[in-house]
Amino acid sequence: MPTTVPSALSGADIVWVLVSAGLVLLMTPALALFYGGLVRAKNMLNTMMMSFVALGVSLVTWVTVGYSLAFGTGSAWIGDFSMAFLDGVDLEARGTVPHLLFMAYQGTFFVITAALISGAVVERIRFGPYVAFIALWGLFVYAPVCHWVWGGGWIASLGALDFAGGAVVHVNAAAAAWVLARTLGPRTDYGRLALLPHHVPFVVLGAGLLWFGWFGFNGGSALAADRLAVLAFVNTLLAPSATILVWMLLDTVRTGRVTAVGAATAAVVGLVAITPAAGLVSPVSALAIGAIAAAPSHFALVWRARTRLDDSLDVFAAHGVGGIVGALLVGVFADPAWNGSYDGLLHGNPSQLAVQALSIAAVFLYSATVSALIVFALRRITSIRVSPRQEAQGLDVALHGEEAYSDGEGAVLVLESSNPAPAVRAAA
Amino acid sequence: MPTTVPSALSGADIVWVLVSAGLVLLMTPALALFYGGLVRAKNMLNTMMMSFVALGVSLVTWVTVGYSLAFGTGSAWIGDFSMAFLDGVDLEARGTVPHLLFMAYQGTFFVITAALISGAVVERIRFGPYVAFIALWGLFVYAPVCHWVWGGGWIASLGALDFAGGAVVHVNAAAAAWVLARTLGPRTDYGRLALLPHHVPFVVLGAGLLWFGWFGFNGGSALAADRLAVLAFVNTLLAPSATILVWMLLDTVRTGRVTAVGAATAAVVGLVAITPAAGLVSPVSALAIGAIAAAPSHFALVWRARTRLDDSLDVFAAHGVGGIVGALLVGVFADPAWNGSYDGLLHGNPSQLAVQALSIAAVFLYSATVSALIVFALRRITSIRVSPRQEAQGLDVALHGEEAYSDGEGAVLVLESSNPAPAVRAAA
Amino acid sequence: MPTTVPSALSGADIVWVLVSAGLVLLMTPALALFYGGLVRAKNMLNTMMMSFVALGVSLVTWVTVGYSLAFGTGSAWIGDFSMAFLDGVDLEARGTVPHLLFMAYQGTFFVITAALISGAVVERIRFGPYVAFIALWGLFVYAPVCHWVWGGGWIASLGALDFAGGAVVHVNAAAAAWVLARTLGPRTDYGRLALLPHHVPFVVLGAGLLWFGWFGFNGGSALAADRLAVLAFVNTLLAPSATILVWMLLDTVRTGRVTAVGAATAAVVGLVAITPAAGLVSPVSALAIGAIAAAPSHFALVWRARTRLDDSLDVFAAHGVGGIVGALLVGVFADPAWNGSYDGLLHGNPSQLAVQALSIAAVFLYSATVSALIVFALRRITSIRVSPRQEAQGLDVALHGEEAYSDGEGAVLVLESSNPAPAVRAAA
Amino acid sequence: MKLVKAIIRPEKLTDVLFALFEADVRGFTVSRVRGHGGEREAEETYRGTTVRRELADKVQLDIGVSDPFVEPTVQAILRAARTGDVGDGKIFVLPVEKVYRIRTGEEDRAAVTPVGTGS
Amino acid sequence: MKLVKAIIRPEKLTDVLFALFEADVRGFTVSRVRGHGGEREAEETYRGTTVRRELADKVQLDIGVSDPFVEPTVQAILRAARTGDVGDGKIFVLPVEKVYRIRTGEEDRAAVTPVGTGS
Amino acid sequence: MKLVKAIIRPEKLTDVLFALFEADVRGFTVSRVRGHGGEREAEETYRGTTVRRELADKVQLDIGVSDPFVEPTVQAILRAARTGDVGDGKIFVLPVEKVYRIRTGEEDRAAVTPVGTGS
Ligand SMILES: Nc1ncnc2c1ncn2[C@@H]1O[C@H](COP(=O)(O)OP(=O)(O)O)[C@@H](O)[C@H]1O
Ligand SMILES: Nc1ncnc2c1ncn2[C@@H]1O[C@H](COP(=O)(O)OP(=O)(O)O)[C@@H](O)[C@H]1O
Ligand SMILES: Nc1ncnc2c1ncn2[C@@H]1O[C@H](COP(=O)(O)OP(=O)(O)O)[C@@H](O)[C@H]1O
Repeated sequence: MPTTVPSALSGADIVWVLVSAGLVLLMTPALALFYGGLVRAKNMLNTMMMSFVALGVSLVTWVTVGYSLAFGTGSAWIGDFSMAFLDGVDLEARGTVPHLLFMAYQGTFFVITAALISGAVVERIRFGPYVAFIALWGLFVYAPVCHWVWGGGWIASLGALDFAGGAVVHVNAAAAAWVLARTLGPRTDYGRLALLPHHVPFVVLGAGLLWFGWFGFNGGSALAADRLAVLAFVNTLLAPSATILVWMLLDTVRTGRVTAVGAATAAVVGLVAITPAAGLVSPVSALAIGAIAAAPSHFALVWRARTRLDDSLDVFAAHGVGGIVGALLVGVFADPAWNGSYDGLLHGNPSQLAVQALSIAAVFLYSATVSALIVFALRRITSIRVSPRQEAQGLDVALHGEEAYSDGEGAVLVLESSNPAPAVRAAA
Repeated sequence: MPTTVPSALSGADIVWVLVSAGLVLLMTPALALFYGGLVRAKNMLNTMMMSFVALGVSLVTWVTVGYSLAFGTGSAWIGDFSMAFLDGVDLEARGTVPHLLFMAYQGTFFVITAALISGAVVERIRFGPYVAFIALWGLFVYAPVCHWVWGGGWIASLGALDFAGGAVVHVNAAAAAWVLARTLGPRTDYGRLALLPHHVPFVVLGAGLLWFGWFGFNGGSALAADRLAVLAFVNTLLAPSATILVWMLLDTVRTGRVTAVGAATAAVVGLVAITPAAGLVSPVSALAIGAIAAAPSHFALVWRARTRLDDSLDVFAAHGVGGIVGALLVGVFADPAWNGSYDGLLHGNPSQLAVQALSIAAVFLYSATVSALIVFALRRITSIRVSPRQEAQGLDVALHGEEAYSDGEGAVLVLESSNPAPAVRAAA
Repeated sequence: MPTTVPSALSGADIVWVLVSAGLVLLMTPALALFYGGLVRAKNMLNTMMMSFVALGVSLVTWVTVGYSLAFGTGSAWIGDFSMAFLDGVDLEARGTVPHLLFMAYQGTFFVITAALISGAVVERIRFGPYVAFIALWGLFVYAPVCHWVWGGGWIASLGALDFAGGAVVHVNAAAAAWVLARTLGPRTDYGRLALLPHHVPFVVLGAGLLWFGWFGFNGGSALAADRLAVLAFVNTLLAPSATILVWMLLDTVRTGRVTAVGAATAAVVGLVAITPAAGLVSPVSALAIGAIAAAPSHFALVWRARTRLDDSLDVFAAHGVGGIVGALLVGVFADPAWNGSYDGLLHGNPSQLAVQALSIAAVFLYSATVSALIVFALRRITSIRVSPRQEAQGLDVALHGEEAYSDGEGAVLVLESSNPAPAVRAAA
Repeated sequence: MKLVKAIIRPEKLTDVLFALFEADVRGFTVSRVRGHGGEREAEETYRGTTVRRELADKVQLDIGVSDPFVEPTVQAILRAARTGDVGDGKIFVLPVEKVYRIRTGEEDRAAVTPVGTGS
Repeated sequence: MKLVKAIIRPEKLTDVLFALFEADVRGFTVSRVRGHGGEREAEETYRGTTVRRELADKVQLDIGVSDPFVEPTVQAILRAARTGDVGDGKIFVLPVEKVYRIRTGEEDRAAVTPVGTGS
Repeated sequence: MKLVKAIIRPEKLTDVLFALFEADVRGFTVSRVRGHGGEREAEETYRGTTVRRELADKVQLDIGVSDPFVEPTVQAILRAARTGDVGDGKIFVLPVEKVYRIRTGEEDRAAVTPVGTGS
């Protein structure tokens, strides 16, 4: 994300950031669909709700103190409370768009990052503790990490490059996901029964909508309707396309067949990998990054499924590995001919790669450690896992009292009026 | 909606209104999904079609005479026919965007408003009479009311505030919905059997797409890519988030559980409530409006289900109550520090609240009365309700000759060629 | 598409083309949904993948040589390799937007055009040969045809009008579809059993998303945020609305009922028909074109179903007939009062109609011929059709080893570790 | 022991459930089926394709009952599932040789007596 | 009275329907089931998980017939449902003690005779 | 010949499949059903509507076996499907008069012997 900001509002820049904020918001329902399609039908709504709830909880957290902690001046480690409750966040220019819009755009990142974590713990976590976790995680992990990288903190000072959130969003969420999956333990039948995606068309549609939204995620991170935005946008178009191709090849070599879940996963991996690099590398390098990123995530995913680590929807393999690969490769491919200033290994600056590695490691370690602390704190208060009976019944009915797909058969109306209703007779 | 309009075209403003018009158009299929998920599978397509058909019928009505009746100079009560068939609606500036674009943008509002009504009468209304109703309602109710509020009519003169359609869209549609539900009577098994949503994931996805589209609905109502658009956009992001939080709380208190249908409904209620206020209040007030709006709609919805009023998808509770709450609260929270001119109760102008109440009452009464007249007229010509047998069979098969989800089993091809086909043998 | 291009970048134009490129990209997953809903459940994923794969294969083909062949200077017949691997495609202005953005925007057209073809051959084509076909077709058919019409080739020199791709996209794809369907032959049970859409809500949602995306397809083809974009956008709003109305009427006359599949199909036909005309005719003419286009496609579709030509999802009737009607009508309705320069029959230039007819015929013949050559070449190498057993089993399981909707019952985990697993016992 | 297999209209399921509860029948298994019989068939149209639905949605109940319960069960269903229009469905009574309750291994009469209820 | 229960391939359902109509059998109930038998099993892969499908999609017909109709019904199905490949399915003939038509309360033979048809 | 009809919990299906394979039972048909019995019922809320689910998801197996196989089959299911909580399900054993293998027309015992396996 660029740091030099001229001082007057620009209509075109406003439109682009407005559109981008809308697009990033759409990513959260899209993720709900993508994740939901991958679980069993009896856990569909719970899985969707774990994304959707972030639209309530995380947004409110963000405007109350999150934004201020992330972007307040503060120290090299964290912002401050100067903008709590949007104090001073008004319609005046921050760069070429109103400060309020900048805050909102960043807020949509906060929402989707929290939602990403849920993929690791579907089908077994209690809803309340999950909500508490993402709220606390937002404040104690996302806000400081965001400050480090984009809020003028120590990682920014080191010169680490993270265009739209390879470290802040993906590695950060993946570390939390990994810790949460470890702590919760695998699903009861994990590794014994086949736990299959119940609705692959939703997975494909979800991937399509995520891609569409990602144009706002990466393209909008230019915060202006300029060449940088175009570069970021086009790279976001090209990288996943290369990832899909290579992934299909790997699928074919491994099983002899191209799969739809694989292609949808590949699109997401390619999008993750290009995120830190979108506005910093040439389009041809974007293709290269997309192509290179396929293999590590592919094998991480296959390997993970043979372990006891039930990171159920492979948040770590997709977002962690993909994010790390992308964040490292930006240190290789960053090209001043395209981004105007930053150079990577191939352009004579090998030290950038070290800085990238350091920033990834720092984010990963910090996120994993604090996530673990939050989980342990929550565990002292309450149980964070559903009972085996609830798990067998499905979380939709057990936790939400709803079914995703109901034909209404055998459902008897419970009348709460004084009416001498059938429901009463039934109890007889 | 602002009334002062400079006279030259602006590229940025054009883009924003183009994008917004596209987003509002998307709301109609999104509503089809949201409503469709809430009915039983056997009525899915009929429910979707009641929204989708507005894209045909209402748009054509709008360009032929609707737009002219709403925005033609006319009187304080209604426009005129001067722009019928788009006469004089050209590419010259109306404000900073071409007149044609303004017409189209307003047309997308006309479509979605008509579609909203259908939620009250799903699973039992005949399709032809429904289409006739929304066509007539568009001309005799929407067009004049729109003229009153946005076309320079008497409510505008009173100084009532309705940024993006609290009265024009939501209260207006809800009044018609209420009348239609009353007149049609409840579904045969209403209050006796459980009539459950058949596809909650569609409800959640529909809500997500509606939210996305609503950025165009509220943000675009600034008709320019300016501070006002940013304010309206951000308020549209924040209000529903507060509504979701409060709604989840109410759900938990009432049933001990957070529901997905509830969260999706809450998002819509929050969006409805912020609609009249979007560009007029501060972001913190938007949060407040969102939070406050949750309770009335929540309880209206719970209470309604115990009555004999089968407003099946709670158009009144969501859009009527939500719209009224929002339209009143704009009279409380309107803040000249943010909108530049209009002040509400909290900013020293208690009379605004009275004006708001008056405008709501007028729109509600007018819409309810004329809707009733239209229904009675239609009833004289034809029956507007399907037969009990068709209702039992499901409207998809009965009215449209289609099934939403078919596995093709037991479906025998009817060949219309001279071919001595199995179909013929089957009849033997 | 306009050819006069001023030479500096414009922020507003950049935003509009960015947004449009995103919208067109979304059309491919939308098409996957639309097509997927129309096939049987056992072929859902294969059908979706035939669209989705174009996002991998076609995009990569485009950036490697496709773009250069289409838009390189070359001759009247084809471009050249001067921009292969995006050589020289940079962030400098091409018109008022960066060259790179123009390339990407055109790339999204390339993707969706390839995907369109798949509708003719669903439920029976092998996946590998299909992918090979669209890759080769892109290079040998789309690239030259695009060059002829938009790249300064011979059809452009003739003065043929094709605003956003009536000939380049729709007629072109339909010719290939027709050839492919003929060569492959009908599905085994075609004409004997009922092969019904398994998920009509996806068809309706798909149509809604396609419409939304089409605003970028037609509106973005102005390549600027100007009056032309507004005209193209509004015409894209109005034409399908008229088509839906007329189609519903035809449905009612023919079967006594309005159908959801019909309405969704009508929307697509209207969009196809307005594509070549979007920025060239008045809004009232757009309504006329939409209305006129309904009948030919409607009857083509009904008639086709009685023949042995198993163009399964009626690519020819919708895109071929719709595209031809639209491309001819632009020769009738083109109006210099709206588009600034081009006139059709009704504005005193009957020769335009002849030019239009010639361009359609040329594109159709060329595409059909070369498509046939490609198919024959592929057939010499391999079989392009699945076995009858695979067809009965469904292509999802047979070709991709996946099920679209799985409840996991009876699926036994195959463990690849050394674990003495149940899977082993099962084999005993 | 007998197995009473009833095929009824889906919209009558709730009524039949209550009738069974009133007849003190509290164990049964339900499935969605489709039936062909004397009902007038619906025609459907999908684009150019017209089809005739030979099957109508029905619900099937399988009820294992001890002999004295057969008659009350059948009567309860006959009463609750009837609309009088063609398509109301059928009841079949099949002989059963043995019944087990999986949870306890109990057999026959004991196996179909719901927990905590004297039937 | 007998209940003929046939398990067949889904893609053969239409053929079987016609065969039944030709054999003057006009009442039956159909359900989707899945079967395990001698068929070669498909493998599926979802990300890192590989599974073997032990069940193949089948369709089950339940046909209540009076005794003279048993043989023609069975023959009709045997003829129409056969492909010759493993997985064609099975037919079971079960004894039935009683049949009722819900609409009229008619019993046994009368209960399975379709409306307006002399079978 | 007998038809063993077992109603079990969905999450126990895989275990039951393996138990059947071990008992050398390799032909059966499975369907999704819903059952009412002694289980505590879940309440659900959709907006203002509260409902009680009277039916719980179950899976039904239909297994045609020759007489000597009845007991092992029943025992295999009893063992593999038990959790001990209310809701484990039931097994019914029904008499069968005739069995046909559609592919070959073979009857009875031969009809239920899987291809290439001596059972
Ligand atoms: N002989 C039969 N065997 C099995 N099921 C039957 C038979 N006859 C009818 N049914 C079932 O009963 C349903 C109603 O039968 P139908 O003949 O339409 O009406 P009615 O029983 O009122 O005369 C059918 O849809 C089918 O499911
Ligand atoms: N013993 C059995 N009991 C119940 N159903 C059976 C039995 N054996 C086979 N089936 C059903 O018949 C289907 C076909 O059986 P299979 O053994 O695969 O082929 P075939 O009958 O051609 O030898 C199975 O999928 C299953 O549904
Ligand atoms: N009499 C019966 N006839 C048919 N199915 C039954 C009968 N009783 C129970 N079932 C089936 O068995 C399932 C479990 O029965 P239930 O009484 O809940 O538990 P348990 O068998 O452990 O006492 C039910 O859900 C239902 O599907």
